[in-house]
Amino acid sequence: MTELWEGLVTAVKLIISLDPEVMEIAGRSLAISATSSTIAALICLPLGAVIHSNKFPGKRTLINIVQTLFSLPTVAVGLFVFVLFSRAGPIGGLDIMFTPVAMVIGQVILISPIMLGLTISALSGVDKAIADTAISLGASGLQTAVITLREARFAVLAGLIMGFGRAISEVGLSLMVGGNIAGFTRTITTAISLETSKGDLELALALGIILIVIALVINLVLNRVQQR
Amino acid sequence: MTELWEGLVTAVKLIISLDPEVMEIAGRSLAISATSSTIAALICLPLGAVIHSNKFPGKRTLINIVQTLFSLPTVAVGLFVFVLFSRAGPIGGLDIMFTPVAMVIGQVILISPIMLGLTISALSGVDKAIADTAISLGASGLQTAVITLREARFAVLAGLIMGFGRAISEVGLSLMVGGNIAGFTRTITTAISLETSKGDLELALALGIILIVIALVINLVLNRVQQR
Amino acid sequence: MTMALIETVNIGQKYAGQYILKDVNLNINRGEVFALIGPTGAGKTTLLRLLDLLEVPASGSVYFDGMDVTDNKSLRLQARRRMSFVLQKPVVFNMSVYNNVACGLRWRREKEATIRQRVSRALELADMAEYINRNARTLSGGETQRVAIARALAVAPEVLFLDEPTANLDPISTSKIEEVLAHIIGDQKTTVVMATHNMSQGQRLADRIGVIMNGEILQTGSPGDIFSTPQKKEVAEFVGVDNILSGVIVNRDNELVTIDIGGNLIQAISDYPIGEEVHALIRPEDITLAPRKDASSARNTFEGRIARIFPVGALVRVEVACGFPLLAVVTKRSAEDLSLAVNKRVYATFKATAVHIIKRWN
Amino acid sequence: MTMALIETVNIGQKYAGQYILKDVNLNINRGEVFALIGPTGAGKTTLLRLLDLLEVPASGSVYFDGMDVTDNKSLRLQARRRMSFVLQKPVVFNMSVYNNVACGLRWRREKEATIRQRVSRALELADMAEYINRNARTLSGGETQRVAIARALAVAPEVLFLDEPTANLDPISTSKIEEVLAHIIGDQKTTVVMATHNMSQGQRLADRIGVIMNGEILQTGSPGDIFSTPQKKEVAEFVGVDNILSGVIVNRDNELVTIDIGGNLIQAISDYPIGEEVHALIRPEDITLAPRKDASSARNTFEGRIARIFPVGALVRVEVACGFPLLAVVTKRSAEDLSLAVNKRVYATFKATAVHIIKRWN
Amino acid sequence: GQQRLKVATTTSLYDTGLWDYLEPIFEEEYGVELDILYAGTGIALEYGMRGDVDVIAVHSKAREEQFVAEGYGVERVPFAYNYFLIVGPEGDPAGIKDMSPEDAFRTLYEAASSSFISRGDDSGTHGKEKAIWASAGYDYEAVRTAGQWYVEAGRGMGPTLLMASEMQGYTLTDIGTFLSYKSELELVPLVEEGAILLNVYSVIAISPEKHPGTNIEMANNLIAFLTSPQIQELIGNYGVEQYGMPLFTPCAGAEPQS
Ligand SMILES: Nc1ncnc2c1ncn2[C@@H]1O[C@H](COP(=O)(O)OP(=O)(O)OP(=O)(O)O)[C@@H](O)[C@H]1O
Ligand SMILES: Nc1ncnc2c1ncn2[C@@H]1O[C@H](COP(=O)(O)OP(=O)(O)OP(=O)(O)O)[C@@H](O)[C@H]1O
Ligand SMILES: [Mg+2]
Ligand SMILES: [Mg+2]
Repeated sequence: MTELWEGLVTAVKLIISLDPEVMEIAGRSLAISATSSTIAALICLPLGAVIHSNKFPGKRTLINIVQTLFSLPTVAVGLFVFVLFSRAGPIGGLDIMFTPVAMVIGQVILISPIMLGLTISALSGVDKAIADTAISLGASGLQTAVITLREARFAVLAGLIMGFGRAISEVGLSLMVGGNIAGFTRTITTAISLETSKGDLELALALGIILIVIALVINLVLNRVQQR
Repeated sequence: MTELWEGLVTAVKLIISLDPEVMEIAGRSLAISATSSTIAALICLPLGAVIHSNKFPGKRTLINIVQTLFSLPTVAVGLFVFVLFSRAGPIGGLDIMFTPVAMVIGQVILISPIMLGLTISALSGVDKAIADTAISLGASGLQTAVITLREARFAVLAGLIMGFGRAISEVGLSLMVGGNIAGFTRTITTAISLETSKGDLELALALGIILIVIALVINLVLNRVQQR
Repeated sequence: MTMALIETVNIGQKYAGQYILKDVNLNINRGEVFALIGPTGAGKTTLLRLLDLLEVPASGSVYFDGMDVTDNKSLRLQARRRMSFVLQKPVVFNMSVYNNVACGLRWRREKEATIRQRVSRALELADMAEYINRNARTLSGGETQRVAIARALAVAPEVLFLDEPTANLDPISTSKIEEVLAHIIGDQKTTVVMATHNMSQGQRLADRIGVIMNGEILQTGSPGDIFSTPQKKEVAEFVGVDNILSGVIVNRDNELVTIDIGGNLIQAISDYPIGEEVHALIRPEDITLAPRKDASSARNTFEGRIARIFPVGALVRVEVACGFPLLAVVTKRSAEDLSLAVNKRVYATFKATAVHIIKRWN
Repeated sequence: MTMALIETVNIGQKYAGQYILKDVNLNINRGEVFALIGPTGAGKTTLLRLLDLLEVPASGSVYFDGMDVTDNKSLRLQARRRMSFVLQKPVVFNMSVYNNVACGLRWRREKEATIRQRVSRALELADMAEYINRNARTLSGGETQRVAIARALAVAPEVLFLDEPTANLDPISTSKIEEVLAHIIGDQKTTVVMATHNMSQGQRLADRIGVIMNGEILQTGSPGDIFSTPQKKEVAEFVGVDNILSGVIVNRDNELVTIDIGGNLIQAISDYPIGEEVHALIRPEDITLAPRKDASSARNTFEGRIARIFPVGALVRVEVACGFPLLAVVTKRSAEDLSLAVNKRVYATFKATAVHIIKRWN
Repeated sequence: GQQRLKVATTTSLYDTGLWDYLEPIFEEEYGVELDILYAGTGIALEYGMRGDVDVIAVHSKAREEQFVAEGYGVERVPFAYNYFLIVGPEGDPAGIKDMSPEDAFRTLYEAASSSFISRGDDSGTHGKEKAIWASAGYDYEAVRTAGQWYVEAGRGMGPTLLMASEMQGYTLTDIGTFLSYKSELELVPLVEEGAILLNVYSVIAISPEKHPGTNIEMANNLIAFLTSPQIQELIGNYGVEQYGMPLFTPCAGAEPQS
């Protein structure tokens, strides 16, 4: 229990002192997961709207598959990306292994099913009359999608936050394809994992708390934006 | 790339041969995450309905906090549970460290915010007139909650699947409080992490594929139930 | 003390800091049919939601069957189980028509057999029996409204609230539903509170009517009272008294008064003294048009020219300019018989008793 | 070839494998006001959705302004940008009233200044200007309907579709909206297609009416035609011809025929030959009641007793039993003058020209 | 951009902090960005075989030799060593204190009452454990399935130590990790002597013949750096400040014999 308390104290100290190393990895964590979340959102919001608003054979199956991928283990995604981009792999020439780029690619693969699935389920709650009304007022397919997403904005945002949360909190993937290189690919979660294996549980807990603080800030910002 | 193919072949072989060791850890993975998902669902569905249908000061903040916890890193939850239940911890006497019980507790903590947050956002999509109609026809608070959840069943189910997916795919927590003990607390994900650290990528990938197959089956079953 | 089934004491409701319903005191008696009429945005729905205990008033108290149910949760549920409500924009649950109608009964823990029987009966009453197995979401507007009515009837409420119950129905379905309502009102002594903008519906079904405008109840009374003796100009306008003339009482002889309407003198029956500023209200259907001045007992006859003619269903509305504008309604047949046409000279006649006098600025 | 603005060729729609609209061939001409009337579930909404290109027909083709828009996505969008639709159950977007009304214009990429001006104008027309900054979700039923109408008007459509546009409105708002519609119809030559169960609304506004029942258009024609010469019994019933008598033509003298209605003889004008089985349709407002048989020119006079009397607005419906049941409508005033009462003996009179004859089983 | 050199290292070596200590010195000297990858022995070797890194630094002699023999590595260069320890609860219920490693294992096996926590992850440490069982005359498969007392953790060194402390069991550990974890643990060293406990760390450059893309030049620089006298001295003193004793004995390219 003392560890919890000390963890909290350490976290506060690190935050207040703006510890440069902590700030650096926190910034990197945020940058990487914000990038992957943005890319995934740009793919999934329109795709989700298209899937939602069209009837086609196999739609139900597609949604099932997407939802199944909610269970993608990070390390499996890490393996997949590794096997793909490693020097010996099919697209190894790009030389992006153990760089933030590989981490972003992995995170996009990891969270896209989440954002896509939750976007579709958020849209499923919108009265069909909303889309009808938009169409009847001359909205194009895209415009209809935008207004429908807007009506479901609370649930859509929850889906985006979930995707971001999954990205910033994952570790298996980052370790596997990022390698936890100090000053280059080390993020808060890989640092937590390092500190844990080094036995510095307080510092690990403190980093966990800092991660949650970052998530909270992002959350508040997104909510502010949504409410406008 | 060959690893991917070999991983697939290995997965199929392991599944077809009903490899006893694989079956055992798969069964354990499923049992643990199904238990924690059920517990979390029993907590979060009613709680979500209560939060959704009541107005109270700080509601928005509460939801923000819940959504922030979407970013809980598994290893941080693991540390938290570890510190709580370890011999030196405040409730160390229970002697549940490195048992499936500790893993279930940790997973419930990890996925409850997810199920709660997504339940609330699923309900946010339901026309307010649904609850009004139910109340005006004499539904009690609980009955109103049930019918409202039922109207949002697609999105509610997506939330439950997300929670389950998070539970069955997480690894940091299971390693930390379960300990990856062969024959006792080893699950598919901890086995994947072990095989990866051993460098047996094919087997790790094969286990990943098996995990996804399990998730798919669960998914189809839940969808079948929902459609009834 | 005779007890009203529902009684409100000074209830009000506000949204966004603004009172949209103010100090409503209303008694609904057991077994009566009470209709709320009023224009769009008057507060009808808001008031029904308070009476049905869907919302808690911002101020004041609601009594049901003698109990204060303003904010006691369990009392409110108990009371609500004795009522049901057909919302203005009826929604159905995403399930079969049968299950929709069965919901209220299930929530009251009725036996399956009872439920089956009552659901069938309610669907028959609403003429929706053949739709029993359809998913309710696929119904048309009018069908949805009828399912909502069946659903409310199925629980055999003591009080039935209806918010524009026939807004989406054609005349034939409307009269069917009105028959059903008349039937349950007569047979089961159900108390009915309805909001309607269809005044003739109010007239046909209601024992008492309340006219609500801008969040205030301006007048309550029997349909006859409301329609023939509105107490305020706004009410008069709303219930279709198209002739509202402002004048001053200039003479009186017992009850018979003479009113000066911008130079034209009208005779009417009233208690108001000489000098009182009043409105003279005349329903257009109380005005007779004739080509010649005839020697009838009617006190008021004015000569004028027809300014406009427009048909409304089986009737024709005729605007006569006779120093002041007068609107008369005659049947199509009479219009043809009299060969009424714009600019034609006619005599408009009405009895002194057909003029209803109210004070101005009240 | 004069081209209809919208033309449908054999369009049909099916849900769950069942045709609920069959082989509809309809031309909507530029600038006309076309009203679809029909009972609940007839298929009015379904047909409007097909015409507005919200749905693709299961069979047949839709032409807009000469182009086949049955299933070409981009042509459909182009065509739809020239239309707008007020849905039967209007929904508003969860944003301010202003933004709701501005949506259609934004989607057409109009300039902000134009948008501001057109939104204000549309809200004024719908009498909703004071609500401009309110969140549209907080509006009452009638207010919501008016916003939906403003939203549809704001885009200045060539074709305006209205599905029960005044279902939730009180009489005063209804006439305001009808005035607005009359105005845009007259001023802007907008083509209007509306579904309504309010027949007098159809009569007031429409150039042409189509009667739809069970997914089929039974008759189209001018309001006068539909109301006075319905061609099928179902249409007659629906448009309020309450007297539908079955009989056989037993005699004819030029155009004047005699019909035997179960022993009672009625005279009417018709081309049908002797022996033809027909329905005789008589509108209740074409029947005069009198205490004495008078020497009018009317061919048909029947003696009977009053079976029932019930008031409807300014009118009274009187059921007379004179060998067969006859329903007459008189004004309240005449009812009083004649002191009509149940069981009283009266003479019911109607002209031969007031009887409309249609063949049975067609 | 800047030249980078990627080194995959085992967690037990990284966790001591030695790499963090040496990295800036090397970067300064050679003007290169040194990327230290944090990985288990198995995956570190895998990275090497696939050419995703330029150098590996591990401690599993047999596998390293195989790695070089298969042509993935240029040469195995030992640069430091220390000893493994058998640690256990202070009370030492099995009574193995100061026994030889083999005898200690035999005692634990016979008693079958106190837990023994094995890494069970094919790491260097796990390899060493297997070697001790073999030397004590047991078939490892038989040990694995001998009973509840033998716990396969399947985890890194630190967590395995935590687990041993929680369960009040015994385990084999490298000294570096043990020292850095000491404050979290209720465990003490019980067996510290025995030739078999020797733990040698070596570096291997990835063969440019297998993977032409690797940075062999800089890899050789790193190896030269690690075996240079000054750095050997730094390694020999590393840990004195923090733990009061050195963690490593430098051995400059030669396999230690004792
Ligand atoms: N998805 C569906 N499955 C089965 N039947 C349907 C479906 N959608 C509509 N219908 C049926 O088609 C018929 C026509 O519906 P429509 O909404 O066009 O009627 P309407 O004339 O507009 O009626 P109302 O006046 O009640 O609005 C109705 O009987 C309706 O139940
Ligand atoms: N949340 C809100 N915020 C502000 N004003 C509101 C809110 N809810 C309702 N109102 C206003 O209160 C007034 C009364 O609404 P109510 O729904 O009771 O009207 P109504 O008489 O039922 O009208 P209608 O005949 O159009 O259904 C309306 O003017 C409406 O705009
Ligand atoms: Mg209302
Ligand atoms: Mg309709």
